Amino acid sequence: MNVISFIIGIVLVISAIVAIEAKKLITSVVMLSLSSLLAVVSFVLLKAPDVAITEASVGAGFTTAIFLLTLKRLGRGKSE
Amino acid sequence: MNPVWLIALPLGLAFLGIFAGKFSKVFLWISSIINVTLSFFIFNGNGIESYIIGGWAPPYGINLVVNDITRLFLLTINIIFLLALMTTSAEVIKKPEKNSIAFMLSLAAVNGILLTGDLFNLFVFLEISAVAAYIMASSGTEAVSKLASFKYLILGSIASSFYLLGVVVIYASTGTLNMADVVSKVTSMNPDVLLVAGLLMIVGLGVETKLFPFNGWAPDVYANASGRSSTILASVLPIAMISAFLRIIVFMINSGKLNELTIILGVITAVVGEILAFSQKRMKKMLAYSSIAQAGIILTMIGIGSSKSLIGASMLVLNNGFGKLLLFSVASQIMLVVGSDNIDDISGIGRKSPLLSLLFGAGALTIAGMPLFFGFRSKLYIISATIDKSAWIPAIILITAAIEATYYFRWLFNLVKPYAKLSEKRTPIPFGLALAGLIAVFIIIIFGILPQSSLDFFNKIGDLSVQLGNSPMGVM
Amino acid sequence: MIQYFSVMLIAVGIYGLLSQKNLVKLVVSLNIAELGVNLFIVSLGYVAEGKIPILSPIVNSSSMNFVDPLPQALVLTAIVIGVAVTALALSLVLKVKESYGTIELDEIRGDNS
Amino acid sequence: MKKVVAAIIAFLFFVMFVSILNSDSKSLMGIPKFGEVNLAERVSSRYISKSVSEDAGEIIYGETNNAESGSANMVTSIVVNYRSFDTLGEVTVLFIATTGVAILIGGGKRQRLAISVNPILKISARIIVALLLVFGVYVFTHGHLTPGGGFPGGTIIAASTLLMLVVEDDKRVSKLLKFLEGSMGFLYVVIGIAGLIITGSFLQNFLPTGTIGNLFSAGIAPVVYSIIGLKVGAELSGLLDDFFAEEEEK
Repeated sequence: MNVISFIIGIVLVISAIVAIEAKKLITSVVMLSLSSLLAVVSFVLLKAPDVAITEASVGAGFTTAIFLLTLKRLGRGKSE
Repeated sequence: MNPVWLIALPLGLAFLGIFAGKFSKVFLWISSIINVTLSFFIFNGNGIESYIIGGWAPPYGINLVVNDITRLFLLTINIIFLLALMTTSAEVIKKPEKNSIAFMLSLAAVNGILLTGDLFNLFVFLEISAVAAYIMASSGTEAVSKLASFKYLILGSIASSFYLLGVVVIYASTGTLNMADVVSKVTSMNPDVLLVAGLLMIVGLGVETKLFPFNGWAPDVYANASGRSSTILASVLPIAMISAFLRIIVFMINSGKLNELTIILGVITAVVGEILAFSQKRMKKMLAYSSIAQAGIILTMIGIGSSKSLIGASMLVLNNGFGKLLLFSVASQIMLVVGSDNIDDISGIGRKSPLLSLLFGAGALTIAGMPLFFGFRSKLYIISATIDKSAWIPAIILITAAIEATYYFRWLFNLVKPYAKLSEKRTPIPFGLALAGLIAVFIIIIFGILPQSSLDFFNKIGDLSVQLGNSPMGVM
Repeated sequence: MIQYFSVMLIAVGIYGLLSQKNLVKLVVSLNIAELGVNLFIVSLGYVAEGKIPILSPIVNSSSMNFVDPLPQALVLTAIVIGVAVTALALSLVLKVKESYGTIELDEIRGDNS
Repeated sequence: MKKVVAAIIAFLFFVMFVSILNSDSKSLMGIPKFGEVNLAERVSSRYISKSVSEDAGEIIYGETNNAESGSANMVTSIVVNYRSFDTLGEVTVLFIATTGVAILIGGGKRQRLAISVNPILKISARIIVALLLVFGVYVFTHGHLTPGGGFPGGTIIAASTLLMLVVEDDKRVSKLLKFLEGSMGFLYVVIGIAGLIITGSFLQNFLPTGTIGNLFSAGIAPVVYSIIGLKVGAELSGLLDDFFAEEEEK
C-alpha cells in the first residue's frame, strides 16, 4: 500500500511544481486539477471517503470549472 | 442571557437579507441596535460563564466563554459598530443591499471571535470576518481598491492556513480543540512542538492584527475602501483580532520565547508605523499607518503580559477603537465633500464645518494621548506598567507618542488653516456623523476625566489576567 | 510518508506565493498550499489498521478500531472555505483585469503614492 | 533572484515543520508517528463511541436505538451534530463569498458562446441534468449513512446548472435560486434557535435519533444536511451564473 502512496506523493509534488512554473495559464490550471485528483486518491488511501468525495466534487471539480471560466473571460483580452 | 444571540441574530437577518431587497439595510440597523442592547445585559454579569452549543459539554462540544475581558470588548465592539453605521449613513454605495449583508456577517463574526472557546471555531469565525473584510476592502470606487483587496485576500488566506496548521498541530499533540482544555495540557507538551505551533499561530493572527512583517496590506486597503468599510475595518476589527491574539498567544500558549518575539515585532511595528505615517500625503493612508503603530504598541503590551500591561493594552484598544472611529468617519466625510483626502486639497476645510474639525481634533488628540483625553490616561498607565520591566520600552512609547503628536497636529492645523480660495459659508455635516461623533467624543472625554478607581471594569481585567495566567481559561 | 509529501506541497505553495507575479498563478499557489494543509490534517488522523469511520452492516460495532473522524470533519470545512475564497479571488482578478488591462503584478502601475 | 529567495524560505518552512513530526514521547506530548495514533487520548474517541453526554456502551449498526447522535457516518455526526456550529459558520463563509462574487462581477447580460451548440448535445444534456439532480439529492439526503453530504451533494446540483449554462446560450439562472439560498440559510439558523428553545442550547438535536442505519434516523442531521445541500446547490449555481455574466460597459 505504501508503494502506491509513495508514487502518488511524488507525482503530486511534481504536478504542483509544474502547476506553478508552467508558462501558459491553461497548463497550470490543468496541473492544479491533476494534483487535486491525486489528492482525492490519497484521501481514499487515508481511509477518508467523505473528504475524498468532497475534494473530488468541490475541490477538483468546482475549482477547475471556475478557473477555466476565469481564463475564458481573461482570454478574450489575449493577455497570454 | 445566552450570548449566542449576538451571533445568531445578525446571521439570520443576513440570510434573510439576500432576498429581502432594500430591507437588508433595515436588517443591518436592527441587528446592530439589538446587539448593543444584548451586550449591555451581558456586560453586567460577572465571573467566567460558559454557554455550550449543540448540547455537548466542552471539550467535546463547542462553548462560548464570557469573562471580564470579553464583556468589556463585546460592549465596545457593538457600540462602535453602531456608531460607525451612524457616522457613515450619508454615504451612497453601489449595490447597498449586498454590502449590508457583508456588514451584518462582519458583525456576527466579530462577536463570534470574542466569544468562542474553541480553536477551530475561532478559525471559522476568523475566516468569515476575513472574507467580509475582503468584500469591504473591494468596495472602493477606484480600481486600486480591487487590487488592494486581492493582495489582502492572498495574504489573509495563507495566514489563516498557517493558523489552521497551528490548531491541527496542537490537536495532534494534546488531542483536544477546546482552549481551556489545551491550557491545562500545554505544560506537558513538547516545547519544540509548542514553539512551532505558536509561531504558526503568530503568523496566522499577525496578518489580521497588522503585526510588523505581515501588515503590508493595511495602508492600501484602508485608504481605498469606501467610507463605511474603512471605518469598520479600522475601528471594529482590530479589537476582535487583538483579543484573539491575546487569548491564543498569551493566555493559551504563553511561552516565554513567543512573548518576547511579540514584544520585538510589536516595537518594530510601532516604530515603522509612526515613521511611515509621518510622511503620508493622504489622510486615510496616514490613519492606516497610525493604526499599524497603535497595533504595534498594543501587541508590545500584550507581549509583556503582566496584569498592569494587559490593563494598559485593553485601555489602548478601546481608545484606538473610538479614536479611529472618529478619524475615519471624518476622513470619509471629507472624501465625500472634497473628493480627495490629499493634504493640499483639504487644507482649510475645517473652517467651513467647525464640528468636523472638532471631531477630527478630538480623535487626533486622544490617539496622540493628549491630557484630558482617554488616550493620555492609557499612555500614562502603560508607561507606569512598563517602567519596572525595562527602560527602553517606555522610551520607545514616548518617542512614538511624540511623532504621533507632531503629525496629528500638522494635519489638524492644515484642516483649520485659513484658506482664501474656499468660500467662508458653512457646509453642514450629516446629522448621523454629528450625533455619533459627539457621542464618541463624550465617551473618550469621560473616560479621560474619571478617576482610575471608578474604571473598575479595567481593573477586573487585571486580576482576571492574573487568575487566567495560572488556571484554565474559562470553564473546562 | 504522505505527511512528508503534504508538507512538501505546502512548501511548494509558499514558494509559488513568494515567486509568482501572475495573479492567477498566485491563486493557483494558494490552492496548492491549502491542498497540502488539508492532506496533512487528514494524515494526522490516520490509524494503521483503522477502518473507515462509517458504521455499516460489515463494520457494525463501535468498539472496532477506527480512523480518527475529527480531522476529516475539519478538512470538510477547510476545503469548502478554500473554494469560497478562490471564487472571490478569481472575481477580483477579473475586476483587476477589467480596469488595469493586465494580470501581471509588475505591469500593474499600482498608485503607491 | 526572487525565485531563489522564495525557494529558500519554502525549504526553511519544510525543515522547521518536518522537525516536529513524530515528536510524541511518553513524557512530552507531540505529533505521533504516521499511523501510530492512540485514539483514547483524543477527544474523538467519545465521538466514535457516541458517549459524549453519557456512556452508551457498544453501538451496533441497525440495532442501537436512540443513540446520542444516531448517524452511522461518524464524520457526519461530528460535522452536523457535535460541532454543528462550525458548519453553520462555514455555510456562512460560502454565503458571504457568493455574495461578494455577485457584488463584484454579478449582473450584466449573458455572455454569448463562440461556438453554436449541436442539438444532439442539447437534448442529451437535459437527460444528464435530470440524472445529476437526482444523484445530487441522493448524496445529500444519505449524508448520515454513506460518505458525502451536503457539500458534495450541492456541488453536484451546481454541476447540472453548469451543464445547462454551457449548453444553452440564453439560459439564465432564475431569481428563485436567491430565494432558495436565503431561506435555506435562515432555516438552518431557525433550527439552531429551535434547539435553543426546545432543548436548552443552540443547534441541539431535538428530534428522536431512531435506530442507526435507517433513512429517518439521526435526528436533525439529515434535515440539516438537506438544507445545506440545497443551499450550496443554489449558491454555487448563482456563482457560476455570475462567472458567465458579461462585464457591464463602464
